[in-house]
Amino acid sequence: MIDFGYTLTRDRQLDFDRGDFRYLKLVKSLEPSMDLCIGCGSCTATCSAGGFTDFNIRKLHTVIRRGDPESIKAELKKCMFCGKCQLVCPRGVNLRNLILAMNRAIEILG
Amino acid sequence: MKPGGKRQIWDEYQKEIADDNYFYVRSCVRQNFFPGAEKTFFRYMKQLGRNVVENPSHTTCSGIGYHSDIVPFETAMTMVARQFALMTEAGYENFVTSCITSFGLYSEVLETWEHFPEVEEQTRIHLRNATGREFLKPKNLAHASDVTFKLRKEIADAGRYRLVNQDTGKPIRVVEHIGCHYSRMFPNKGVGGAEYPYVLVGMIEDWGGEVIDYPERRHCCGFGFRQYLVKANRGYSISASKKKFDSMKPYKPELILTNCPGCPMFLDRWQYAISEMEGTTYGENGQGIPVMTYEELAGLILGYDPWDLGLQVHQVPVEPLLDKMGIPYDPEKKFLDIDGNFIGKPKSPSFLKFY
Amino acid sequence: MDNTVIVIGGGISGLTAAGMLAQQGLDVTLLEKENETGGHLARWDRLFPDRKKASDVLDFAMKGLNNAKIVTGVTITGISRHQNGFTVTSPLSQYTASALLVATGFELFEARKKEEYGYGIYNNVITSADLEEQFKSGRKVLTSEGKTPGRIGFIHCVGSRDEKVGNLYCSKVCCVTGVKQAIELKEMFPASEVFNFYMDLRMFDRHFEELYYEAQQKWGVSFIRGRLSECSENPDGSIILKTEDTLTGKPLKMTIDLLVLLSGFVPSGGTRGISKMLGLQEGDDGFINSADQHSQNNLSGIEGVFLAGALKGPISVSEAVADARAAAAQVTCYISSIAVTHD
Amino acid sequence: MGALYEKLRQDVRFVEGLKACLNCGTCTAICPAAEFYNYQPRKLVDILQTKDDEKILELLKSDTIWYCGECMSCVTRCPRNNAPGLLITALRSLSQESGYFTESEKGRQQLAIKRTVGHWILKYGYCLYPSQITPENHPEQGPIWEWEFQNIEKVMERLGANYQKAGPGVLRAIPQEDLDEIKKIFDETGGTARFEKIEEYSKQKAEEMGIQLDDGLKNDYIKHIYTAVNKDHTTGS
Repeated sequence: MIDFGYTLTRDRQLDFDRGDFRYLKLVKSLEPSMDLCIGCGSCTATCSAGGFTDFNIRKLHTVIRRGDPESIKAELKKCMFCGKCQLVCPRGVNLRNLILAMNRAIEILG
Repeated sequence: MKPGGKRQIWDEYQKEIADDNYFYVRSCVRQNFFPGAEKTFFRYMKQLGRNVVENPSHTTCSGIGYHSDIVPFETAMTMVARQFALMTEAGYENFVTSCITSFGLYSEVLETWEHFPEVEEQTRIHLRNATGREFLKPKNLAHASDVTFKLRKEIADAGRYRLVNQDTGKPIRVVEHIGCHYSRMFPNKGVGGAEYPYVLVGMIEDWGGEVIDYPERRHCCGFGFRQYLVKANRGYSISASKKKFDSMKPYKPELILTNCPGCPMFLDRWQYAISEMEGTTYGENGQGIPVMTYEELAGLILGYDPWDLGLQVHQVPVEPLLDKMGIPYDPEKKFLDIDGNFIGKPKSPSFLKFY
Repeated sequence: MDNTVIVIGGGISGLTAAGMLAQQGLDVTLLEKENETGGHLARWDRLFPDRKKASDVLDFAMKGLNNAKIVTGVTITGISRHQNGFTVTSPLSQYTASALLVATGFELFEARKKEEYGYGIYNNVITSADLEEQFKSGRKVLTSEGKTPGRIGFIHCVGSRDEKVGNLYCSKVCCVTGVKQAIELKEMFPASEVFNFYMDLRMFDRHFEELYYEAQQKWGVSFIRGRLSECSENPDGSIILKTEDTLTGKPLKMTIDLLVLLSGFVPSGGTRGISKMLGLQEGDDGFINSADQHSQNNLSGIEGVFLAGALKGPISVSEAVADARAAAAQVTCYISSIAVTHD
Repeated sequence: MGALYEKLRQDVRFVEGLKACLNCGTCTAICPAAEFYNYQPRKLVDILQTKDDEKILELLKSDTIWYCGECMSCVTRCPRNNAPGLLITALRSLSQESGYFTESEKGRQQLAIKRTVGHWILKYGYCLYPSQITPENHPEQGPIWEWEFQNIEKVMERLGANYQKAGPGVLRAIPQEDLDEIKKIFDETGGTARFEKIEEYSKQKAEEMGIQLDDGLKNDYIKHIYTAVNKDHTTGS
């Protein structure tokens, strides 16, 4: 094989057809209210961890829904479990439990 | 797929293309990599009784410099204005470009002047100060593929070969690739618009082939100007082409036809690079998919010798396609110079079969 | 001048207004260009948000017609104004009245104009109206290959909020239509995955937001915030979508078995034609401007000419009914005012 | 609204390219750069419409504005007639005029392009020139180009080119008086000034980075900017 000085890269596109939805299934069974998200971003806006880092709680549960759980694994650790997100969610999503469920899914599925 | 739906769209993008007396400007990329293509354009235009002139004083439009952002817009506009001045001085008004980047730039400049007349005025002053030249805007601006599209039936009538497999009688399966700057910015300036351009489809259909649509048809070949010009960025370029190859492979295309300078070069060379990087090939029997410019294909249809067209400087060999179409060629003459002396043979790649 | 009124257009607005006017004792003639009245509603299956049958709403309007005269198959070729009011001419006849109520409505945006969505090219791309017709027929909704669709996508804002097709405005009812139809398909195919691709969801009326909530909670309909950029066709006839999932900021590609385009509103040919004949005020969006959108929304600005329904812009059925009644009230006031003047 | 935004507004391409973005994502959806780099044209347009100078300054110094390939696919699709690809051209111009381009890895590459394509335009009258496309810098051109490169005169002659000769034809030698006209155009229209700025700021940067740079192509700085990928440009969001 020849080294040309650059490489072919897996593209960044979310390929829904090749998504990994095992995490979504498990997380949903643990916290069904995740379906109610309307993507408003209230959770991210009030997030204590988000105030200091680029932690974005709204994005995290969205990528799980898109079958792209890989990117959240490191991110999840940033959550401080203050629970403010849950107070502000206009749809009553149990965000605190949702994060626990995502952690649990990573524990089980790796 | 309902072809009638596309036809309805094509009907809505009728572009006016001049019939004769063209002032021709060349393409930097094509002169380097497909010198035979431009030569062939002149050859069949002459055969079809059309007048095409070239002024040796014309230069690059600076489009690649402009789109890699080292050349300011004002400079590019004045370079364009100078080419128009050469056309005006030659007494012509139908301007034809060989290059798609140029075609896009000419279109963008004319459109800008339309929206901002003061910018046109400034360009005229710039050109006057720098060169003393004056110019009229072309009456008709076309890309050389537009002109070939217009003459496609005449080419078919004069043709000796067709895009048909001689053994099976079936049409050759062709995917077309349109240069991004052909109609993306100004859909009305392209034959068939931006979504389903008809310019190459019309040639393929009238020359006997079957057009294959595939999901990534519209995707850029990945040139991206600075994305290829600088080695560190070439992963962008090759990854984009790979996306196209992966998408077209299930449709088993036998030819990729292009109308842009960079695209045929990249679609040809990246097949080589991908094969050398990961062993993947995209054509039949572990070979590559031949890539051609519309001039080269027109030349084949008209019965010109493949080695006069310059098909020997393709990295993906075209011989399997020539065999299918029943076009004779002499393998012994592939690497001869103009006096018939053997130049030497290029090295064979590790995966792509070379003849 | 007498108590005659001509209603132009026999959709839900025209029918409702004609019934109201007749009930108030006016002499009403309704002219409809098609051979049947009922307009778009006659081709629709069920209405948001409560999934009431469209035919029930239409039947109600038909029952309320009282003695209004309905003339169908009338192509209007001219309208003239004179001291007794207006004369409306068709190739076969002439109709005269003291007042005109224009209720010529809308058409659905021609989806094939969004070339990159492939309507009319890819077999499995249909419009919300096509889907509704299938619902109405009672047949199972299948792909063009006769298969049960496993994954279905709804595309919002087709022909709306889009300068590329010349329509800057929002068609307003497509949002909730997409949610309603998504639920109906989930009911039909519980195992299917249904996605709505949207930019904003405008749940503007009562029980709309609740329907959205129900779609998510009860039916598991997914919502992805991103406008469709292009689609293409796979060898098996399925459709590949390209959009951005704007909430994660990444391009997204998805294969869909059936794609439903939520086509927006455009002024109907009838609206454009009558508008020219009468010299109505057209807005920059092509819809008809009333004398004042807030307080005189049924007045055209031309004495004796009134407006009702979707010719003034996208509205729901319930709004059309309310607007038609308001217009009828305005016409009644006008007729009695000219009667007083003449006495 | 600040001074940088005002400067951008002076560029007609910026005026053409920025109407009002509704963040629908049709641009990012089909952007070849968005599929490869951590780049979203939608986000870029949204930042620009804030008119916030601080954010614009950050963009001018960033890698972000150098990811686009100017294919203009976004222009075809935008429902609000914005042109993210044109906004990129305006941002890149300003970044070079103001020297911010040397603050990013991708921006610094401009010197390599200026000293190749820019140089060739003025020297040969072509954006590319066969004798300059070395197999060493362009290994992907394959054995076929290596063969052509080594036998360029014979191959060009065989294919009917008029390589380096007077008169019309493929790769003809462009007369000196025409090259002089190009140079005058560059002088008159700011092309030369742009080149000088790219040189000047790059030299400052090379010194700051402690990497050797001379006037040619064979020096450590050019080699560095031509090949270096010291940062992850593809992951993240």
